[in-house]
Amino acid sequence: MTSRWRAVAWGALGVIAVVALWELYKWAGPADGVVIGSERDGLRILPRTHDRAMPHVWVMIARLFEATSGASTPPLWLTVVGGMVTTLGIAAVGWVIGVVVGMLFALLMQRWRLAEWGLLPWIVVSQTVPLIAFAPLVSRIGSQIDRNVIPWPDWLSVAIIASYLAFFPVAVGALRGLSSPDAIHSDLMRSYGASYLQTLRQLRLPAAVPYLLPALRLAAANAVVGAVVAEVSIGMRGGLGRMLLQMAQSASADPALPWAPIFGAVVLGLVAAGSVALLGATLTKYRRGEATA
Amino acid sequence: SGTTPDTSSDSASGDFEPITDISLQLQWLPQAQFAGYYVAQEMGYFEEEGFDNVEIIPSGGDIVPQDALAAGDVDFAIAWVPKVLGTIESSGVELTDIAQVYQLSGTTQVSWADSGITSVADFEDKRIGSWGFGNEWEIFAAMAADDLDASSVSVTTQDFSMNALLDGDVDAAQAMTYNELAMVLETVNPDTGELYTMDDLDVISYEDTEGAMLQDAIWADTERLADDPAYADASVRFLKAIIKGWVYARDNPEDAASLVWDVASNAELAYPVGPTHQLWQMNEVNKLIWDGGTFGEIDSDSWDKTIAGALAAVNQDDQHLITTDPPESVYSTEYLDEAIAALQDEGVTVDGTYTPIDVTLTEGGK
Amino acid sequence: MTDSPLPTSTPAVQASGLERVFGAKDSPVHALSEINMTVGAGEFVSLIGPSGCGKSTLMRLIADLDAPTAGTLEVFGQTASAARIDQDYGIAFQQAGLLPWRTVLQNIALPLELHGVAAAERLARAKELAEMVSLSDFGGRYPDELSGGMQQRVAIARALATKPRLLLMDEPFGALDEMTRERMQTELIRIAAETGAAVVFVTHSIPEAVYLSDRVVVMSPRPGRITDVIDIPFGLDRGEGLRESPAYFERVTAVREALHGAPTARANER
Amino acid sequence: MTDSPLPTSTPAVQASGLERVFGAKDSPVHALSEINMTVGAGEFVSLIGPSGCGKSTLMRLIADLDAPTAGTLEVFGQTASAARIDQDYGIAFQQAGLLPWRTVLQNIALPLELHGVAAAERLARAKELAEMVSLSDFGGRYPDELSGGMQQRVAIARALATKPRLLLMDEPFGALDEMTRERMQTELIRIAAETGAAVVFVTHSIPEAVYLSDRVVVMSPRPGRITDVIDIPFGLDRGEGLRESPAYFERVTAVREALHGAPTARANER
Amino acid sequence: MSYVNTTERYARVAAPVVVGIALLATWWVASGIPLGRTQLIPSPVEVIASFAENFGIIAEDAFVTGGNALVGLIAGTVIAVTLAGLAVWLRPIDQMTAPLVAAIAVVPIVALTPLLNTMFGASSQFGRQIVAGVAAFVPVFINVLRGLRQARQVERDLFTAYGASGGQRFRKLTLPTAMPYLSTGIRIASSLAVISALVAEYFGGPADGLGTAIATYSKSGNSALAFAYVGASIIVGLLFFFLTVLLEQLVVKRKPR
Ligand SMILES: Nc1ncnc2c1ncn2[C@@H]1O[C@H](COP(=O)(O)OP(=O)(O)OP(=O)(O)O)[C@@H](O)[C@H]1O
Ligand SMILES: Nc1ncnc2c1ncn2[C@@H]1O[C@H](COP(=O)(O)OP(=O)(O)OP(=O)(O)O)[C@@H](O)[C@H]1O
Ligand SMILES: Cc1ncc(C[n+]2csc(CCO)c2C)c(N)n1
Ligand SMILES: [Mg+2]
Ligand SMILES: [Mg+2]
Repeated sequence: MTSRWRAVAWGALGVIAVVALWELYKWAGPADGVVIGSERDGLRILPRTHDRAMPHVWVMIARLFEATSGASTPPLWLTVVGGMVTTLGIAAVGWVIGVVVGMLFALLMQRWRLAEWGLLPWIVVSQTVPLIAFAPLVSRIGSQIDRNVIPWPDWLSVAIIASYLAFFPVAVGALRGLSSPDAIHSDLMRSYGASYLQTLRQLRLPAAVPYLLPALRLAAANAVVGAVVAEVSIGMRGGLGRMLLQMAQSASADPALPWAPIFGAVVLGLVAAGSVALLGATLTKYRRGEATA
Repeated sequence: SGTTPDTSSDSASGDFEPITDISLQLQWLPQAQFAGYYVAQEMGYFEEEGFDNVEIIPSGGDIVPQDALAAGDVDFAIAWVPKVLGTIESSGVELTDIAQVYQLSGTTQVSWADSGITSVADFEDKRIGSWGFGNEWEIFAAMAADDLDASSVSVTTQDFSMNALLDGDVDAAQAMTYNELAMVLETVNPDTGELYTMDDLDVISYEDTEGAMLQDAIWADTERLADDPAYADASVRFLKAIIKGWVYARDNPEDAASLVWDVASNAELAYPVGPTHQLWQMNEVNKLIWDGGTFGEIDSDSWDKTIAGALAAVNQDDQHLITTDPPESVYSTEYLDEAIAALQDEGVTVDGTYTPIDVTLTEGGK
Repeated sequence: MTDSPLPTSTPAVQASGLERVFGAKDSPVHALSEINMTVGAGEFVSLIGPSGCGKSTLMRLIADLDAPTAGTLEVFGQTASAARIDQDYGIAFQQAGLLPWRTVLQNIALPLELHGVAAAERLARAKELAEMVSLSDFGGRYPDELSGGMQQRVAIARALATKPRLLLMDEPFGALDEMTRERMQTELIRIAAETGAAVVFVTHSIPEAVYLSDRVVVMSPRPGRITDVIDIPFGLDRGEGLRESPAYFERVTAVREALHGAPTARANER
Repeated sequence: MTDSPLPTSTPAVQASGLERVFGAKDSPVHALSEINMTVGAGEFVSLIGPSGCGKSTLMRLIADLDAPTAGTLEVFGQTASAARIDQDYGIAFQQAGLLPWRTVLQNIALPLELHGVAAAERLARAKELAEMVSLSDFGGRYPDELSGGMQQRVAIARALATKPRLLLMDEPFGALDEMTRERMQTELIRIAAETGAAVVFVTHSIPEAVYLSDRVVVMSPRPGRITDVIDIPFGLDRGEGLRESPAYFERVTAVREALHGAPTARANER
Repeated sequence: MSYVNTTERYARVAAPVVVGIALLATWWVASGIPLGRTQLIPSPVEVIASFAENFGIIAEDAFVTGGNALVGLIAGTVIAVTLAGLAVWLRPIDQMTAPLVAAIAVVPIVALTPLLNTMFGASSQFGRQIVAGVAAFVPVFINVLRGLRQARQVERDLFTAYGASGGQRFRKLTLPTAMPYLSTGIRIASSLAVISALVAEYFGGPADGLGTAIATYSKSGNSALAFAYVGASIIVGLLFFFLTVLLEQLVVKRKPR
């Protein structure tokens, strides 16, 4: 218990150290940064320190409590939280889709090696396709469906794109997890004449839990990143991604503003990954193997 | 199941159900650049023309208006002419410019007063900022006219702030008179503690170069115009409504700017640039629209210049914007003429000039 | 688990001309060849032989975890596959192979659960078995809370859950230290006697084979064959004292010699 | 490795009143208590006792991998720490603990490398040792290409690399099957005799302890104490035949009884 | 000894090829689907033609993006290894970096590009290289940190028994043990670095590189060219992936245990 508090204290110190480093460098460093070579074409190895490049930390924090766009608009933090809630919701849907799809792929690949050989390389390739390239495709298909088949809200497109990043770690992690039981366990199940589903339910799924949890956590972080980037690239309103883009517009005159959604994104990612970690806490029974294995 | 328009459309033979719900795709965020459309919506001009629902869809550069229109996602789109020309040539769709809202180009290239960049010829070997995404063609067209090719400058993609200019990362930044130019003027000069002024800057306006191209126009689906009398009818009514909106914005710039700002800041999570900035923008935009001619009319000189520029421009990847003339269908005055005629019958004046007002910018445009 | 009243004279295992060849046609591995063997009902038979001689392979054939390439195999007069589906045998391996997320009782009850036995009945039977392997107090514990010997006892209880008439054990005590191992051997003899099950027991340990079995089957590798069968005439009289008796040492020596293939002493040979 | 010419009469290990208590003051675990023990130079001593009796702890104290909480310990007349730095001992554990990215020869040469022995000399010595453990043909192989028994032989060669006068071995054959184990035992006896090193050997196996040792130290747990020391009078005469001789069985029985704490036969006890 | 028979070896190659053909067929069919007045996606033929026609400039842009990714990958790896080394050496550093790494791991790093461009200059590639570096840092750091802790008790005891110095222990035990983890980390980082460098181009900086081109041409209706660039970015990503796999096989002989 005390060691946990100590870890928290050191962790807090780490955050404080970064803040201190920021302010210290801002104070000591040259306004135009440190450039190797000519001022014009050289390589700037240390950043500029003026207020537009590196606002004071307290300015960034104070900005959170000022009106978002002046006048009677809500305080910035509230706006950011609004965006976070929207994006978190979408990311959660994307996560669920990604987990389901990833699990289906993993089950397929675990059951038939031919499926593994055929699919796995393409699953790896899929992650080298730049998200932004096909994000507009998804939204265009979405609006087509919306017009001709069933209502298809913008956020669903974003969720689908987010799931594209989320499914990957699940597919790979679950495949490893489902194949993780020792031959002896599979032999046992066979000796009991257990069916595929029984083996899955009693052996493979529980055994996959220690592999699945980190994969699900990674999937959560990926879903958030995917949702944010997808919002940017398909122009969905209301979420953090769009907010990042729009607030960057004001960076010249209001440099603290664009940092707010960045902080929001960090917190959002931590919340998402943390929720999955919490989920893991309910499955401790299935993680007993980890210690002994 | 719509209400009958209270101005009967004479173009229609009446054998169609009038369209009551339409959507308009903008090419940027809600701001005074699009004041006419928001005024039309807020002042009830769309309803007067028989529309129950008009959805105005902003973009952030993320939605490409002409693509949305071609895909059938929206009924009308605002887009710059050269961008649409490019799309028409490379994808083969047909879109029609039914009203050339902006008569003049608002694009400028802004540099610091001491840097000696006062004409396009001075671009050589300089770092030139541009947003890319199709906004760069005026630059390359202007350069082509000065016999500079894209490899003679280094092009930097600007983000949505003017930091690249402020920090000297580019020698000349692309800026719209109505938006990014103001962003600079809303920033405090650390040397003086005051806002930057026009004296600090050299501004090259593309309108003064061979590169000038036509900008915000209203685009409609060509085939649909031809095949669907209801759509053609709606186009005319739509033009009538937005002309009324722009006329209002011309005559009441302050009201229009604050109306846009209200819409933008009430629209869910829109974080608009500030009210003073909107007023500046309204003022500048009016200058581009009302240059003395009739609203929305396509000036053939400007059009030809646009086409010539588009044919001449070559980008940093050696790609041309277009290589042949666009099809005939690329613009039509039919619907605008009809709308204007109808409006004139109603006593609306759709030509004239704008008397600029004085706008004093504040820090951050607040 | 089967209710069909077979005559007790039906042998538990009856193998004839059994053969198992692994791998491709061009480079076959003859794991087993010409195996003829009968294990009577209630009989305790050990398989002993050097590593790779096919002990596990033979065990897996009997359990229908693998199929022979030639020969016939009957388990209680049925095919091996039918016997497996009928749960005629229970099986245990060198590693206990307990599911770490199940408690001791849940692990013991696993085969019953898979065969749809009602929860209450399952629990009762699991408790009874835990009692039998002296683990009544540990029913709610998880495998990682048990020592290796205790885990192995759970595995044996699990193998007995369906009241099989045949126990297949592949080096079940291989991972245990010698002292625990001796205790487990004693316990196994008791359990086998109590349940009346036939046992096929794979081991590397000569003393273990001698101590436990009615018959020791000695195998040699490449291809795996049965080279000798040695009867152990101790019957049910196998207390701790047996381990220190001359008769026991004599049988140990006999098996050792059968295994090493030469009856000569090898003192001072290097 | 030390050049100081000590009289051969200096015992390899001399422990008196050795104690090791683990854990906090409020819940101490007495792993070892009152250990008095002497291992003469060149002597082969086995430690045997049930799991948790402190065999490994004692071994770790001698190796200076852990420090006693009371008592004194001398290794060749020096402190354990000085002996470790001097490389007076070689050590081997139950897991071979070979570095998977090093070949057999590189693994054997590791301790030499760490002590700055020149590459050529290292290689020569490693080859010689590989020869000694009959692995000359495998010098360039990686550990995962070897069987368990071969790996263990590499570990023993490595323990011998610095020509230590004391070998510490903690269940080095625990993970091997019985037949490989017997072969390794024979080999160890030969090597110990060849190098003249004293050996402290931890095992669970009674036959192993008897077969190998000059003396068997029997321990009991909680707190770990020495309960008995049994002399094994076979000297250097330990061929394979020994395993089948009555004298051998007699010693096995003696150790068994010392271990089980009671000299009575336990036939038919449950 | 492997029991791989020839049928299996063929199946291993054939299966992905068959799936690839199926994907190509799907693409072909999808390119025939109209989307309003346009097609949903350009057909494979158009894309390949466009790729061939513009190969020169595509390769140039691929070098820019690939170069940024490479710089980022190397820098991120070096920093990650150094920091992980410090973290295993000094526990407080481990605990201090934990929340920071957790934050970096979840933040959509590409969104930082505009801020980085302001800090380091919009006309240099540095912002993109930092983005690629940070993206690469995370998996390398996490894996190496784990790897540096994988030396087993026996091995550590052995080194103590040999009286090995701290430096010897690190060089001959801790580091080699961590190598397979390092290469796993780099393998994951490689494609991440490419994709991050590429996406960062969307957010400003010099107007070259694959990402800028994808954006430009997909927004000007020239989707065949845009997809040709997408193809190029997949190739660069795979190239990085396979290069790291190759590196792994050269440097690391053993698998993680
Ligand atoms: N699936 C398989 N494919 C190919 N060869 C196999 C397979 N399983 C076993 N073998 C080979 O068959 C022979 C017998 O193996 P088996 O496991 O039955 O030996 P064992 O007597 O149980 O050995 P151990 O005492 O080491 O457990 C060995 O040569 C082994 O390599
Ligand atoms: N680091 C430690 N901290 C606390 N207790 C320990 C530690 N190491 C050993 N012990 C305890 O000391 C006792 C002796 O352990 P040790 O490992 O020496 O036994 P052993 O005789 O080697 O057992 P085994 O035969 O299982 O190897 C055990 O009760 C063990 O739990
Ligand atoms: C991605 C992207 N970046 C910049 C623009 C530029 N732009 C087009 S219209 C307009 C008006 C001023 O706000 C501006 C800046 C764009 N369209 N898309
Ligand atoms: Mg076996
Ligand atoms: Mg021990």
